[in-house]
Amino acid sequence: MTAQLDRDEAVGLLRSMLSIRRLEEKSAELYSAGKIRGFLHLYIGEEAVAAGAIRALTPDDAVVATYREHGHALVRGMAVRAIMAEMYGKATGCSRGRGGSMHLFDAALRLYGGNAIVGGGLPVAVGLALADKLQGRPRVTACFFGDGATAEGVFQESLNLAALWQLPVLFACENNLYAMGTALHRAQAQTDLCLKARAQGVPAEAVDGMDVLAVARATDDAVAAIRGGGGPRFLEYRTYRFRAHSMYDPELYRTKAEVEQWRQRDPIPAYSESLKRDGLLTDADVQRIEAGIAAELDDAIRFAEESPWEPAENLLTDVYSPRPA
Amino acid sequence: MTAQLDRDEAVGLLRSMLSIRRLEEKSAELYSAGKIRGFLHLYIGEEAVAAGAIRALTPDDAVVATYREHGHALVRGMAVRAIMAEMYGKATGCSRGRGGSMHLFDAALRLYGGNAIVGGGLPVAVGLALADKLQGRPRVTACFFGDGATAEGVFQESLNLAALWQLPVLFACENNLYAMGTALHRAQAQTDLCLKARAQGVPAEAVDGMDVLAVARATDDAVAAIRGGGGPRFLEYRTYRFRAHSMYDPELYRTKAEVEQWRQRDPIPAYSESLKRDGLLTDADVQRIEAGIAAELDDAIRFAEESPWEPAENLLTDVYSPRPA
Amino acid sequence: MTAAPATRTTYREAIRTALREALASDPRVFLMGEDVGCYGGTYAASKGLLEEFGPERVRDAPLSELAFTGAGVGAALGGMRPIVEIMTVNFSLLALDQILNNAATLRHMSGGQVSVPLVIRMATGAGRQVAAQHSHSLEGWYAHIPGIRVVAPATIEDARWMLAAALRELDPVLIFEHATLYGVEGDLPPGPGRVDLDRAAVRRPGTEVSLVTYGGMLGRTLEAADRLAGEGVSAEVVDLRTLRPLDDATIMGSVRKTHRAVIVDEGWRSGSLSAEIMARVMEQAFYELDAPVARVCSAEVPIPYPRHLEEATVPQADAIAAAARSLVKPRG
Amino acid sequence: MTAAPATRTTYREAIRTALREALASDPRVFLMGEDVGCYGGTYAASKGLLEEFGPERVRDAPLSELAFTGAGVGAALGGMRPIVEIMTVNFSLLALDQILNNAATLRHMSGGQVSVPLVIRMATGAGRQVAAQHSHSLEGWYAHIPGIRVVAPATIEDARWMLAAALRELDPVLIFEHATLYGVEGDLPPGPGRVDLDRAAVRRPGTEVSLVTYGGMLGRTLEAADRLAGEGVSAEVVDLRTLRPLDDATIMGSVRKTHRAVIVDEGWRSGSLSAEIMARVMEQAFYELDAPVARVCSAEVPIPYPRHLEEATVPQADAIAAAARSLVKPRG
Ligand SMILES: Cc1ncc(C[n+]2csc(CCOP(=O)(O)OP(=O)(O)O)c2C)c(N)n1
Ligand SMILES: Cc1ncc(C[n+]2csc(CCOP(=O)(O)OP(=O)(O)O)c2C)c(N)n1
Ligand SMILES: [Mg+2]
Ligand SMILES: [Mg+2]
Repeated sequence: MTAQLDRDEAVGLLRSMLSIRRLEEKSAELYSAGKIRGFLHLYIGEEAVAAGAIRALTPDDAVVATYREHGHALVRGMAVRAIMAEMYGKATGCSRGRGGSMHLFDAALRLYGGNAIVGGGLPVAVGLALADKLQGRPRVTACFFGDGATAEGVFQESLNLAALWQLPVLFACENNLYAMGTALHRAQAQTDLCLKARAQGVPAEAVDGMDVLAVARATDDAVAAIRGGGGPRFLEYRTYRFRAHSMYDPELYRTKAEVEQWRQRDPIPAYSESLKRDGLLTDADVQRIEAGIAAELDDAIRFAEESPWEPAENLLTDVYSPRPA
Repeated sequence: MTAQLDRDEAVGLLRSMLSIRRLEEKSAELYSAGKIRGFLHLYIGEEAVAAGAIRALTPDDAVVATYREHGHALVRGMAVRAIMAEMYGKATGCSRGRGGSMHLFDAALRLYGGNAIVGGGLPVAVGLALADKLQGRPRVTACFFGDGATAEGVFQESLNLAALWQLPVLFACENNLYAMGTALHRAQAQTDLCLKARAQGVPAEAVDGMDVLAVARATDDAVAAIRGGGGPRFLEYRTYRFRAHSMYDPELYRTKAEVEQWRQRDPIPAYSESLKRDGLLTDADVQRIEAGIAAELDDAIRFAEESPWEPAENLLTDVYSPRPA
Repeated sequence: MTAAPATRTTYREAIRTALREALASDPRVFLMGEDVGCYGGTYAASKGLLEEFGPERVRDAPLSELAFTGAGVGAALGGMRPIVEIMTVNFSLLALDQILNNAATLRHMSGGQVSVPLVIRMATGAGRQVAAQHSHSLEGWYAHIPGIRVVAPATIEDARWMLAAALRELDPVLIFEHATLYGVEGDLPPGPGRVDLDRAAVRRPGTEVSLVTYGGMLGRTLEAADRLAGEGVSAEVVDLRTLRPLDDATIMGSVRKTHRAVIVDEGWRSGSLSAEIMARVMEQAFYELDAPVARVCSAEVPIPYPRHLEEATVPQADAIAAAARSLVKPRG
Repeated sequence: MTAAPATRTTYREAIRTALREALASDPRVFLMGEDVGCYGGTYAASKGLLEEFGPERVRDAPLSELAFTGAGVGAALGGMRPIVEIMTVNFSLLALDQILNNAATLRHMSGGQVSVPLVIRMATGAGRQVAAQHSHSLEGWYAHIPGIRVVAPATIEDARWMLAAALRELDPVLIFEHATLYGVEGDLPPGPGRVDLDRAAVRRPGTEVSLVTYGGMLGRTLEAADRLAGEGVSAEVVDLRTLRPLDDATIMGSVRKTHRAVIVDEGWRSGSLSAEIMARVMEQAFYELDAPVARVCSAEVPIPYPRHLEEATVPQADAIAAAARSLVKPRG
């Protein structure tokens, strides 16, 4: 498949994954330092999914994500400054600091959150797609959610609506095998998630979520089918989170050995090696990319540090819209 | 299959179906006369399901039903008097008149309603079965609901819980092809309901709900499997309601011809003829059964007419339980 | 404008006319809910609209209150003006997560980037003997949620015009239609009518006691005022119209005039909207009061089926008049 | 009883002890909810209980709030004494249909034939910077529902003993644990402690103004009372403990003594429980009041993430003291 990507695209995937990884590693540090607070959910280990999937979308398409969405925002094109300032809670953040880590919004990027109710984004994505269909716009809405969300009733309801009305939704399930501390097989009797999608009339496929090219290929195909008017698609990206669920989680529910095993399949080094093997990447390239990312991060942190807080007098602004004239 | 039933049982099925039919025909009249009020949902056309299915249960088992549950209450053993008085709203009704047609309860019969929230009974049935499992009682809980309920998220959630925890629940889906005015194929992209059950790990089978013997056979098998510790089962009874959804429904959503076609498959005359062919029933038997039912109904109506209302001073009784000592 | 004659119509027909007008005048508007199309609407409010506007714009939804309400949120984000119909307020609990955690919240939480111009209509209230899972009055709950507006058309005129006003808002508006009102007949003054969602209305002026109510209780509150008039007690009847935000100015204006008030609210007494109104009168007009504000609410009980018990549960004209009387002419 | 020494413990540990005791002493009791087992409980309240009691009785549930709450209703009908845990009050909206339409209703609607001895615990409230979908205080809504009881343990003692009292009830009891309290340390007097779910408690006696509060706001209300004492104002602090039914006698007893009251409620101001309390004071003690009852509540806004905005949203000791002061020493 690297054959189908030109060099810039192929290296771009690596850059995306690395940017997410470094952003999140830094975020964890900043959390320990008390700069980022509340809930912080890291995506480390799952980067291939956002990196490989979101590039299949055009700027007109829409993205709905969860509380574990720094990677999605970044790949979608959000500036690191806007993300970092949001995690700091500063007025220059993408959501003016009000949302924090879990609620990254950017209307211009058509990123509709950052939803922290498990499953809460699913029907919203269906509605966004319905709006597109009713207005005859050839857009796709990609909705990201976890394996845990597939147990919520709203998952089935949303897939049914999308299939019944043949709406352009990509249901992008990030199956990292756990919902907080509950392993998928302890949460669901039937663990083949594709069956659940098909039972609602949504064509479904599973893909190796640790392989960024497999992700890209499967997502390209699904998005093409959806954009072609074929109705919704479900993709199960099989992945794993290397870190705790959130910064509070003592990880009592899985063994170090299991985590270690999955770390062997870290999507970044594997892909990086394959690019080198294919002659598309040198060690110098990697250094340059890392340096660029580090500089961007430093800049973003400085920006966040120096940014102002939203004045408390503005607390009630935007509870309601200004009244139309 | 009549071979497996003795004559009494075989004729009993007919009697059950006829009792439901006559009770409901009379209820419709009483509704027009203003004696029964509120919502009244008739089961006419679907009698083979309740008649064939509930006999598979023992008195220790439990039944959870919907607002279309006169038939289930009757077959479960509720006295016509108690049903009729409840529909009148009299203090002698099974729920002291407070519930009316939609909320027939009888703790002694382990009939836990009469639930008028579509899908509302499903998790309750799961919990009843969980209680049995935890207490080591070899009981089965049968939960009746319609095709419409399978679109509600709680359906998937409930089936998953039952399958995950291997609970003794019979999910008894009365697929009469409509949820109010919405045909199944206009409500769901995937109309094979068994697929939805299997996607939650619940073994599923469809059965002709207009054939009381087929219903009885399939339910016997399912209940045996459940009671044997095999976890939940899903049965889709394919049936049809001959009358309007409720007494308000102008039936704009289906043709007279469609209804007429299904009436050709009325479960009662077909079964009655087959019993006669097998020499298990005579015209005189039928007359005797009808007379018995008519007498019981007359008596029940008289009882309901003469019964007192619950005094308004008791309005607040049983909002809370008496405080334990 | 020359005074055109009023039209004789029903509340149901007024809602249907409003829906038809909305669909006809704005291509972004569509109606979505259970049985709004083929069935003609549970209360026949949308009868004929499917034929007129087609299944894309009069969209029958499966039994999935949570998902289709959430789809309304998404469609609103996507530039449409969805009207979601939930059959009955008791079922709306299934959709409450989307209403509170998304519809009401997204604008503020996103720093003002997105808005959710969603209208949700639903039937509320008792009076049809449909018992404890179909009869409650929970609009007071919704009036607690920042980010949404809540209205309750009590008259044919409001049934006719509030929808258009709601569709002009950029934020979610919930419209509560009392289930007993659909069949009510009356005169509809020629339009376009009063269209704001901000002000309460004095439905009957009076001087000695304010009866503050809304929705399904307006009729019997006016009836109580009639009876009181017969006894020489002049009652003013205030119809809140908008339950969130409350129109404090009109409420307090009335209380400052009469110095006494009775709140009539079909919600269960404890924690009903009546409590909020009493709290505000306490805060804003305490020193104007000649007597404590009283309230007539529903008994705190799942509403039973038989007529006599249903009537014993919800406020009746007698009880309203009695409460008013006891403030104006205290015993002893 | 000889006076045993108090134990130093935390709110979290007190809840865990109560859970352990309940599981150990009654085979009908089991705990069910998301991550109560393997994970150890979102707030670590149930840590270790899975190991102690096994997966049948400490039952991890999938993300299915509606179904597992409904299963709690069914298990209660089937003779068990389930304790359902819902992680956070915002998620409880997904389960509200089962709570209102079934748990609260079945007993009355069935003519008293069945009862639902179900305990539901959930975390509520702001203060941990977890933003607009995890921080609200909706216990006031639940206090509106006939057929259930609602309690809010504000102290370590109540955290320790209210669960057992709730399990003795035959009707559903909702227990709201404020998310900021779990880590609070304090002394637990030797048990068995006060176990009723009926009475409010005077946490600090005073004579000039009553501060009425509950749950997560008790701490800062006591702090406000301290400050007021420093200024020579004697404030009485009433902890409601039970939000439904409300203990009118204790509330009115305090108001009749002080003639002034401030209600402190973390709920959004309009339609919060504070309004109901003000309404009741109006109804029952109007002529005792020297000033209108005041309230300090949360701003009506989805709770924002940054600490300064979160603090600006919810009641603070300063604002409580100021409200009390303005009643006791009116300006001008
Ligand atoms: C409705 C709801 N219930 C519970 C939670 C608490 N919670 C937050 S994340 C989470 C696990 C979700 O797992 P999954 O969907 O697999 O996504 P992941 O975190 O693994 O990416 C839970 C239980 C919530 N936010 N919303
Ligand atoms: C949650 C909920 N939504 C809507 C309704 C209104 N309603 C009552 S019955 C019904 C149709 C249900 O259809 P189905 O489950 O197929 O059962 P049937 O009536 O055909 O027996 C609807 C929409 C309800 N009672 N509860
Ligand atoms: Mg997961
Ligand atoms: Mg049906």
